[in-house]
Amino acid sequence: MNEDKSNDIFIFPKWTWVLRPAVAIGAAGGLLYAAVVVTFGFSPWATDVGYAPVQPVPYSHALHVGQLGMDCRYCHSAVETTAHAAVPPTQTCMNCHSMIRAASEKLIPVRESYATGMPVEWVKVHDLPDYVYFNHSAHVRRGVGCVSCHGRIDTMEVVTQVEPLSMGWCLRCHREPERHLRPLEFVTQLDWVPGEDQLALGRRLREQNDINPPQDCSTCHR
Amino acid sequence: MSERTAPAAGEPGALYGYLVEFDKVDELLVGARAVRDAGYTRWDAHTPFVIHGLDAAMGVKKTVLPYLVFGAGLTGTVGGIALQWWTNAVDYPYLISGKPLFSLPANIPVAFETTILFAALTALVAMLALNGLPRLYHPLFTNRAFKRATDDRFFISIEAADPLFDRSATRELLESLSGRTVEVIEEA
Amino acid sequence: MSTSTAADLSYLDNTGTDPAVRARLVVGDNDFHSITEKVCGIVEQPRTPPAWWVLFAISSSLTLVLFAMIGYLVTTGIGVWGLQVPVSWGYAIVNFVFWVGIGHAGTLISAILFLLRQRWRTSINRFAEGMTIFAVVCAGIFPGIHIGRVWLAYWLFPIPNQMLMWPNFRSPLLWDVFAVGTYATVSLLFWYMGMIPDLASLRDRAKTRIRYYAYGLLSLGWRSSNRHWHRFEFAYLLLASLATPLVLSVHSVVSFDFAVSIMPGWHTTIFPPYFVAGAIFSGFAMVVTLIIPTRKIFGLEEIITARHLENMAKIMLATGMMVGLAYSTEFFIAWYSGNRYEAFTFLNRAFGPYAWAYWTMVTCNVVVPQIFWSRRLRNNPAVLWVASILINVGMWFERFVIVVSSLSRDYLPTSWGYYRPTIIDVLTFVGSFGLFFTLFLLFVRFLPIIGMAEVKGVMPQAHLDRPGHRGHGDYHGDIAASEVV
Amino acid sequence: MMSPATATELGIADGELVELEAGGRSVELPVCLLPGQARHSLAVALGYGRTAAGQVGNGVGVDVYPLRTLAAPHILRGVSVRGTGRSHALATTQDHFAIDTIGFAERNARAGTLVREATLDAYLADPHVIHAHDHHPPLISLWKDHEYEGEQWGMAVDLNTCIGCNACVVACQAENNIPVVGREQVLAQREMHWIRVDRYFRTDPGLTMGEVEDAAVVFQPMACVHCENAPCEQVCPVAATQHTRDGLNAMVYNRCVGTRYCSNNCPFKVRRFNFFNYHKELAETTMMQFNPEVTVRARGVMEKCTFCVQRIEAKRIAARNERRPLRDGEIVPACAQTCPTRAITFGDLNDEGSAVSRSREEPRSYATLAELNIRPRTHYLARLSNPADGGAPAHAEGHADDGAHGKESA
Repeated sequence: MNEDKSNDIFIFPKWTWVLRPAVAIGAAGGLLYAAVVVTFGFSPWATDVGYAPVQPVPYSHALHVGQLGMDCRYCHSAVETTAHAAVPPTQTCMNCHSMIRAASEKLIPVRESYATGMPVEWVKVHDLPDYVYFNHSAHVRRGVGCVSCHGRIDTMEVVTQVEPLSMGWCLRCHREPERHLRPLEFVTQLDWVPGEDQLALGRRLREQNDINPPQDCSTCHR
Repeated sequence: MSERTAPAAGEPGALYGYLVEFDKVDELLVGARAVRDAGYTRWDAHTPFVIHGLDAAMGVKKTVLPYLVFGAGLTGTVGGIALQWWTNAVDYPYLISGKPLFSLPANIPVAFETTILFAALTALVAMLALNGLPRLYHPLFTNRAFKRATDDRFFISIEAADPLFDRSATRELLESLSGRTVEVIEEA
Repeated sequence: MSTSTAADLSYLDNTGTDPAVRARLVVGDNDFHSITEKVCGIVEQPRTPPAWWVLFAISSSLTLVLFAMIGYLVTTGIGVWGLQVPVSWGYAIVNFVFWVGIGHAGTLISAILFLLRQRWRTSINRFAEGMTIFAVVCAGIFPGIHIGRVWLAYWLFPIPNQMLMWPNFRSPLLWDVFAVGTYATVSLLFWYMGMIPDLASLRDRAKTRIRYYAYGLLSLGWRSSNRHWHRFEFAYLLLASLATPLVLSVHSVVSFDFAVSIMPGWHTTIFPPYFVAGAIFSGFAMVVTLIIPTRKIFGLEEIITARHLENMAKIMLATGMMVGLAYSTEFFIAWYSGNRYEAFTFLNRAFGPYAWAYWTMVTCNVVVPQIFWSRRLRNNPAVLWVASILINVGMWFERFVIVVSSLSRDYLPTSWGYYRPTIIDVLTFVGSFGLFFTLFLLFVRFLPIIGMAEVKGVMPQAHLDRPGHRGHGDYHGDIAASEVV
Repeated sequence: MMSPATATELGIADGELVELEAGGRSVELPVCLLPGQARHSLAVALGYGRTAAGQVGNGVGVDVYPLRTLAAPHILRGVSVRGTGRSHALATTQDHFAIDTIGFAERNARAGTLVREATLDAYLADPHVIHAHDHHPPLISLWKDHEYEGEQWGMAVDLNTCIGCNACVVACQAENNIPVVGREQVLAQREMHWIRVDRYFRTDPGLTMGEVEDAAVVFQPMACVHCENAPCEQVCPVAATQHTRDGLNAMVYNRCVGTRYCSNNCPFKVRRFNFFNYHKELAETTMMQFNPEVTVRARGVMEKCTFCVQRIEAKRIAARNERRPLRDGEIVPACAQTCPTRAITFGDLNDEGSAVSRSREEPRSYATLAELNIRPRTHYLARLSNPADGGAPAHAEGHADDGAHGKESA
């Protein structure tokens, strides 16, 4: 009834044996792909590490902090008392630059701002999502150095984000603050290195100052 | 065996083996017993559906599949529990409704599902792997009569690679069992 | 093939009341080849029937409606639905539970009836499994789209991430993710695996190269080897043994979504068995709804026999009674518990603003199946078909009553509410039927809807002709019946 | 506003447009049925239906000045009321449902246990009178109770002083950037409040809705009560709502995927969902009004009372910076800050001397739905009344009649 009258008979070519290894390789490749995607989620490409926007004024932290030795708090004056470290007003710049390099072309936007009263539009480098509430004073006053989050600002011509600033990154420190604690007097000293084992120092400081960073959601998300 | 000349096994035109057709289930079973008793090892029966008693008639050994599936299921259970314990009680503990971080009752459903999932995937994949499938090309597919193996006919095939295979003796055996002419299967 | 005339259909009747006589599972003058011809013939029709095109046009248009509604929902917000506080779950969850319930019949027929050696399953299991897959596809859409931020649905899976966060394994919704995901996967495996030998049949009958390659690829080079059959059968048995607890677990886990909560009307221990019984009930109803027209259109009455329909009617009667028992148990417990919130919830179900839904449910699910006590009525395909549709309606309303009426009036009377679906809700639901029927029509057109290899295995010709041989295994019991023919 | 009994008499339905006619002038108004309105009297509000009030006020309501005369500036007699058969949807945040007989009866029966009251005489005779009808099985847990150390926030609401003015609702709205969703969304039962004033009517038992004439109103401010065994937390698949170590039931908007399961499982229904992006069409200047300390919620996420966690954190960090403990009363949530009668007290429950702890010691203190063993952190202080006739509180009676269903247990 179903005799095939034609002489042709369909068969798969012999090379189709590759299907089996191909399936196996495909399955392995799929797993690898998943692993790669997950790894990518942790990588600097997925976070903003390396972000270094061009600022309206070519302000050099390397010069001001690294060479001239200015303290962070001279400009970021609110860092010890409020949530925000504060970007300095133009007046702060003019404290010096009304005298020093008062005619520099690089400082035109600063002088314009000073004249018009409109602030310089600095670009925020270390920008957290709006649903994250970070308090500078809570960290600085417990002995977490600026360098822990911002890196060696004193060596940067252009400020660059060096840490992922991701939730996991925050959590690691909240779980093990001893890795980053330092004596309060060295908080703004970016090149400070502990004279002893950081962990030992950190544990001692943690004990002394009763530092137990909360890991509740509401610590950062409100 | 000695008369086998080029092409070598696997090459086009090489002899794969013999195929013989049966009309009825009981003829096939009788045939299968005879081939088994003759001591052949590299041979097979082809039927459109599972035939009860054919495994015994052919002397097919019991598959290891259940052990693989059991192992996979156990892996699923342990993996499922471990995943829940690690994620919710160790790696990131959080307080939920005043409940303990790890308690078996809440973790049973997921552990159960991972058990079934692992076991079921293994059942299919291992079945195919043990059967050497997928294998889209096979010398038997070059035979027109063999197409009815998925419809209403029953076949026995003996491979030329079988140590006992003999062009004339094997042919005689098969023809005596089925009363039909043996089909010669060659590689395409 | 059949010698009987159209007027004389009595040969098709294999229903009977004598339990000592086993029913013939394939009637008429069929042999192995005629089974292959009939089943493959549906797929091999050179021209697609116009009726198929009409149905396909309708169902695929509805599918487009579904996708359009989902698109609108995702771009606009959950507010396009009628949800509110207190009724935060509405059509989406009702439809989810409804479709998952329907998706139970396939695996139940395949797995449980296989383990119970109910050989009549062979004619309908492929069909029911296909239906299961499509129902689960429809079901899977709803929990996915019902969340407020669909694009973050991957947070429900335990994927390592830079937040270091893991999902909460204490939540019944997460159990649901695993249960439905596993069920969908295993059902698909089960369906596909059972289909491999039949796909090989289609391959071997292929008249064109494309068909050969397509079915050849799908059948993975199956060559009917008995050594392969041996492992195949074992794998099938294992899958059946795994799928049996799975099928019972899925709706149990779905019921946990409700039972684990503290809402009156949800928080009850009878939910798992009650949901499973309801799922089987609705699943069989949907199989009957689909199979009666299908067997008629494709002339499969000799394979999907009157006896099969009768058996399904009996199962619906039994599970319908279980569901009815659950309804009354709920009322009894609500009264007996002395819990005022629980008591009010049930009073409110029966006599409150949603009483219309409640009594629709009771009528369709408890009253309608009672007609199956009558042998004449349950053996009348038209009556059975209409009853099965009513049961589908009733089972949808059951989920509606559970989800909506419980939520609308819970603890604080100031937060009571009345849920009304929007047109988007309704069109999404209708669209899901479009998707279901689109997949179903594609299945009917391109894949073997009856497990030929299994049907052949239960035919009398599949067994030794030796006189006096009585089988003891799975494929033997019919010999006595074959002698009756 | 019209009492239900009067409406039944006149054959007028809730929300029906009626024509009021007096002295040859008429206005058309929708009817709002409200128990407690005196028999055969109507109340209308002046000041609506304005034409030059800007975007917010134009065309809202109906101008009823045509009925007002110098002769009868406040009370108008002999008004004829005629139903038009047409109706108007009134957007209210209470009673979003068809008020059927069984619902009405149940609502009245429950009010007594939810909002507790006693007369002064009864209270003086037995200070624990408001607990007289607590009957539920012992509240035991399957698990060991969690130990809460350090500050544990809690709230107490004194129903005696609460006047139901809704100032807390508005304060909360302003503090927490809660969207104003508008009439359509309120009609769809999607009003956005983290705290609301629940209103119940105290009527004579046995009346159906259509017979109610005289009723007293009782109310209860209701916000998230921060259950220790919070039913919302366990059902969230992504752990977007969890307990903090200071006992808050934290809601993390940015983790929320919006399953809404928490809202379903909340017995108080205090969780609110962003069904749409309610902030999408706001002007930039309007957005500047938002409190920067509180996340503006996206579409598809759940939100609820946080006990003003931003205020808690601000004060706590400040205190820690100064290396001193927090003082009782230092942290004041917006609702408590605004309450004109100081009905809301907030503080540390672990501090025995705190105002909130002391108020919990009062015999009037009770927790709504405590029988669910959810351990609410907000407690209410029952309302005491001193009726002129010295009569028994309607509520004790209202509750007594269903007291038969349960047995007392410890």
